[in-house]
Amino acid sequence: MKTVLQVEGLAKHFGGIRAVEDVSFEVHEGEILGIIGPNGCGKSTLFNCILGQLTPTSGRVRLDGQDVTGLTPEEMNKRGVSRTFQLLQVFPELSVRENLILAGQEHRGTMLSRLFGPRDAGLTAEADRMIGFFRLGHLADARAGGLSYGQQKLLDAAMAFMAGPRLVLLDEPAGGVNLTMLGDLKERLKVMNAEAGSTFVVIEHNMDFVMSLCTRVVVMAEGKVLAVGTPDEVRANPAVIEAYLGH
Amino acid sequence: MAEFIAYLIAGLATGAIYALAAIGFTLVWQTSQTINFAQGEFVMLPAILILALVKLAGAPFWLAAVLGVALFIALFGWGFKITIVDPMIRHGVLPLAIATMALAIIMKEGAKDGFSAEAQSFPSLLPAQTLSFMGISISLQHIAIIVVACVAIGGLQWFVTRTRTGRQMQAAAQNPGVALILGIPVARMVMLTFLINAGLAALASVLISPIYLAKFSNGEVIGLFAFIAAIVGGFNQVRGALAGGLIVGVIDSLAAAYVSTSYRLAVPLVLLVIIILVKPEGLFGRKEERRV
Amino acid sequence: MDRRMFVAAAAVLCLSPAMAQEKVKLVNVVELSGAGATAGTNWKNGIDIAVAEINAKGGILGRQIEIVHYDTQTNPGNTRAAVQRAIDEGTYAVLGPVFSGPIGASMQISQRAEIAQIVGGEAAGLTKQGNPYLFRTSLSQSAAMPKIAAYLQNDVKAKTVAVVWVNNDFGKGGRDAILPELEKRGIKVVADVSTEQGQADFASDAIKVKNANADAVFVYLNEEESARFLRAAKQQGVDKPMVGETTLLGAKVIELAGEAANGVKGHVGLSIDAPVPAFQEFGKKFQQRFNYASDHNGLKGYMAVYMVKWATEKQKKFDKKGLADTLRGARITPKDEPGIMIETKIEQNGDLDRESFLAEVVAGKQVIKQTLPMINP
Amino acid sequence: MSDIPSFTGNVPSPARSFWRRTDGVLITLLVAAVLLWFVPAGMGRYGTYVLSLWLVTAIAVMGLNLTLGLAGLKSLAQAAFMGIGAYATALLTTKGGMGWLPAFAISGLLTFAVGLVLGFPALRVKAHYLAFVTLAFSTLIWLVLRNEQWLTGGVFGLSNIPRPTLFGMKLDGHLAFHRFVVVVTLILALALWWLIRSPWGRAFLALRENPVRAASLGINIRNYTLLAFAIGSAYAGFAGALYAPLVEFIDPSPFALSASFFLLLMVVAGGSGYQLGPFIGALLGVVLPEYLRVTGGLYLILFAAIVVALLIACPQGIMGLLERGWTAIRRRPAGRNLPVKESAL
Repeated sequence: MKTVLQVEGLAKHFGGIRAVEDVSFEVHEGEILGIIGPNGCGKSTLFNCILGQLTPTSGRVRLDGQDVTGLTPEEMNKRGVSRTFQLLQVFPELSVRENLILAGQEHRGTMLSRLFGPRDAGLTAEADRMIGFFRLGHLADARAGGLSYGQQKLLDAAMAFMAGPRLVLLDEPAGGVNLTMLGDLKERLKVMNAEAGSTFVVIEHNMDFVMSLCTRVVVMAEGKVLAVGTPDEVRANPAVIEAYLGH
Repeated sequence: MAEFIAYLIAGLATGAIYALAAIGFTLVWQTSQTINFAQGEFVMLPAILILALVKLAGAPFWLAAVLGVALFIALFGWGFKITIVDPMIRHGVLPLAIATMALAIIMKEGAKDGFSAEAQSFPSLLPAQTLSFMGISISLQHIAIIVVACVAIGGLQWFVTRTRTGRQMQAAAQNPGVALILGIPVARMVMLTFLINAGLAALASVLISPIYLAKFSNGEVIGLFAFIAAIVGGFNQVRGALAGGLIVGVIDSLAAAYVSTSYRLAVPLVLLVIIILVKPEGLFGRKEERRV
Repeated sequence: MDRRMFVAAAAVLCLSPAMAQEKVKLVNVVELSGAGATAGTNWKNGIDIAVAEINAKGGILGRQIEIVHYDTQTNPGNTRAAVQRAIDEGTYAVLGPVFSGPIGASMQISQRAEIAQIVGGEAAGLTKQGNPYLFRTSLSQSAAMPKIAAYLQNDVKAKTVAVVWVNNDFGKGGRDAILPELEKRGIKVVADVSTEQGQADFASDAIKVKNANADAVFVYLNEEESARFLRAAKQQGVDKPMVGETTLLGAKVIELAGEAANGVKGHVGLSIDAPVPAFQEFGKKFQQRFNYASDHNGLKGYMAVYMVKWATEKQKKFDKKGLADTLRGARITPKDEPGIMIETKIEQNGDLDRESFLAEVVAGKQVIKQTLPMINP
Repeated sequence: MSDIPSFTGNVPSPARSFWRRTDGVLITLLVAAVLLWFVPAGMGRYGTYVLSLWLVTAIAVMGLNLTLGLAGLKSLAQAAFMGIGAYATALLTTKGGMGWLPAFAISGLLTFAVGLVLGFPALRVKAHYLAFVTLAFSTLIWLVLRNEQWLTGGVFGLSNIPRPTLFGMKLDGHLAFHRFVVVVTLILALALWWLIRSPWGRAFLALRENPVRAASLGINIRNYTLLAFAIGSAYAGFAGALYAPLVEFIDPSPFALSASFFLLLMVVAGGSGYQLGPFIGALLGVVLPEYLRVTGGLYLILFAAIVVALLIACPQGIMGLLERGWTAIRRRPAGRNLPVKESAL
């Protein structure tokens, strides 16, 4: 199995606080990897270090074997890695379609063609396909800010897929989403995984969501990796039960 | 050497005034994210108010001084907070900053049209005497300004760090959310910083007007320098603003002496740009952790 | 749509001429805000006094004066707009502005319209551009500076001089005019100190002047800055003679600088303290009406109106072009027109020639020491 | 789960084309240009001059509206850039003997380049510090304009700046020059209109709304920040290149720091981020004072009070107010292409 992303001994310290300490794991092509752990265990910091929002204190990040440590978020994105954030990060004043076009436009053409070329950078069809896929069709021209929380969450996820990424990092996609919506989201992620062959890394609190979606799970606690394995293996791991599931 | 000391003392005296203005500036910035572009006008107006009370209402000077300062603190401490800052703060920092620019115009033009376009002499509590030793002439007024300003700032520092109310004020400035949970009356504390700001401005006004003369346009330069002082010293520290004020005052004085009088203003500005690029938290400021 | 309607409406309203049949319209375009506000306000107040007087005595050729003041914000673009507006509204003559920059920006417009523009500017360059419609109300700097240089040489007997000037068109113009005059007389400039308009803190400038150790200090600042400088100089123990122009010796400076003004000497053109009864009387009227002492700009504004009155009565009609023609090369005496206050000769290029005075401040009073004759009587 | 559509499969339903949508801004610009071409015919020199001054100011405000209103970069140097453009044009057309058109182009390029250089601090420092850097820059430029008399004429300024002659037409008269200003303004406004509706405009907006998210979508923060700043500055340069021949005289005073503040007030008063906002803002800042000139010095207080009241009542400025009214009438959702962010400096 091909390794897409490789994290080696990653650490991030804020002053005296060790948010992430010596974290290593691999992401294989085509899998859905879950990262779970209690609040404040350093999951989001880990994401931010991988994606260049933060510079890691030590350790390496490799993409397809290439060292990408310390690249900026936009460089990571250009290399086919996209993400969502824990909190909603859509552009509320743009319409749903414009949000999606924005998410894809920098992957098309050049700076000049983006100025003098068509306004939608040729992405309207692609955006509408995404809108249809996430069943936001009736809302295509609505302001993103006016959507319900769950709908915005869907849009947020859709934006991560606009550029046709090979690796998508989702930070708590299920947070605050109601059950119906959650089922929807899960099924769509599975379809994308199966049909487009995208690889996912998902940070989540919602155990059921992770266990039913992911093929492999990394368990973190206090900034360190506690266990790695399939959902069943992790569920059976005594250290995990002690640290996390036990609560 | 004697020459250098003379420049130094003159610079420290003006710097002390900039420090008074800069401290109020940083206080209101910390508690309510108000970038007050009218800060210079805040220093200009109290002296005008006092003179207006003397001339128009015929009050004796001491009474006018007390009333004028009280009136100023009421109008531009309390009034400024509730009529301009409170309704606008929810719209963000920029509209508020722009509103203070507009306020500066209103204060300046109001002082001119309502009182006088002319400079007015302002009585000094000290004689314009010169102390002379070792070939250095030192103005008594300059020394007085330095002493009074330093005492006032020291008192403020003591108040902020040593008293209960002061510490509550600091807490309210640093993390209003947590402060509120701890039962600190945040709104009252924020108001207190506005009152202190107005009080310091009034003090600066009374100190400097005997030398500068009271005039509607005096705020422009003081405002600009208070601004530079606050950034150079550090936006989030009282002692930073004090140091910033003194440094900027001295540098300005030395620039006039040793650089070029026509490019004098450029020196503090270049310093400002260098500080922003190299040490944006200011010489004495705390570094704020970058948030994602 | 709203926007265009508003513009159109605004434009129409602005342009509807004030068709007061009986009145003659005079527009004063002057610095009422911005850097020139103090000078401009004095100028405006002087005009108001003159207009009130003339109107009270039956106006010009029986017509009352309608005076309108437009603020320029000391901004050339706005000045130009205001002068254009004044002309479009049919002003009889343009009064003001006072600062040379705004004058430079607006003088072509009155020239194009062939309307006299009577200004308060003193910068030497203004009248060198061959504009026949521009008239001064005071001596130009190129006329005043030789007198001061001579005074420094003969009376003060200075070999070295420190020059302190304000870096605006007024101060820079004065400095540029006096430097060659000093050089011509063998006086060395040992310190050349530029200060800002509206500067409040003169301590370092005073220290600089003190350290230059010149025989005399030539101070060329506006009134308030002069007072601040004198105070700072006293604090720093500068004990050399201070020599200057009208803006150093005026009542305003004496009032603001207090004791520090004593001993200051120099050349005075227009001053409410000059030994001319009309000047002093104007000073009293001004004080009474506005509750503060006028500077030379108040006198200039006052005279500007009387220049219009004199020339109109001379040509016996309200002819705009004729007004300028009448003023050019004229000689106005207080006997013909008391409001002109002192005999004034208007040169072909719009410069003025008058008597002026050497004065000194003694015990808080300006004392005239000597009367200097006209340059080309 | 049969109702879940396939991801790779085709989903028909092509959306309405962007091009087909009627565009209120474009129509307003074109109609206004035609009106402004004819309106001054009976207005006399003064009215025409004020209209021209309004448009020239609006160009500078448009630029600031791009940097501030759209991209969210706080600049306090717009008047200084206008000064650079005005002096460049004045010097090139008088001492340099150059035609207006190349001087105009050079002014734009020069301010664009200076804007690029000055934009670099914007990348290094936190948002509001850019305002302080530009504040310092603005004052430094003013000092240079004032002190370097050999080049700029110093406090005495530069006079007798010629009005342009283009394609054999002398644009000397007030009406001819006004129409020329109308045409240039229209061209510049249309260029900006195009820019704002292009992917660049979307990227600028993303930059303002949420730079972190924008970066994670592959938007090159550095390039777009510098471009927003440089293009905004170039518009100030263009405005300056028109201002010099309009007034035929320049000195440093209209390009001082307070003038930059004033331009900022106009952006906000008109409606920060709205494409037509700059015209409204400049109307308030240029035409209203002319209208209130009779009030002596009081109109400045009036203007400032209006701005404060407006900011308290509706921080989106006049355009925001109009939009609110329009929404109330039409009862349809607001929020067009250029909305306002209510965020921190």
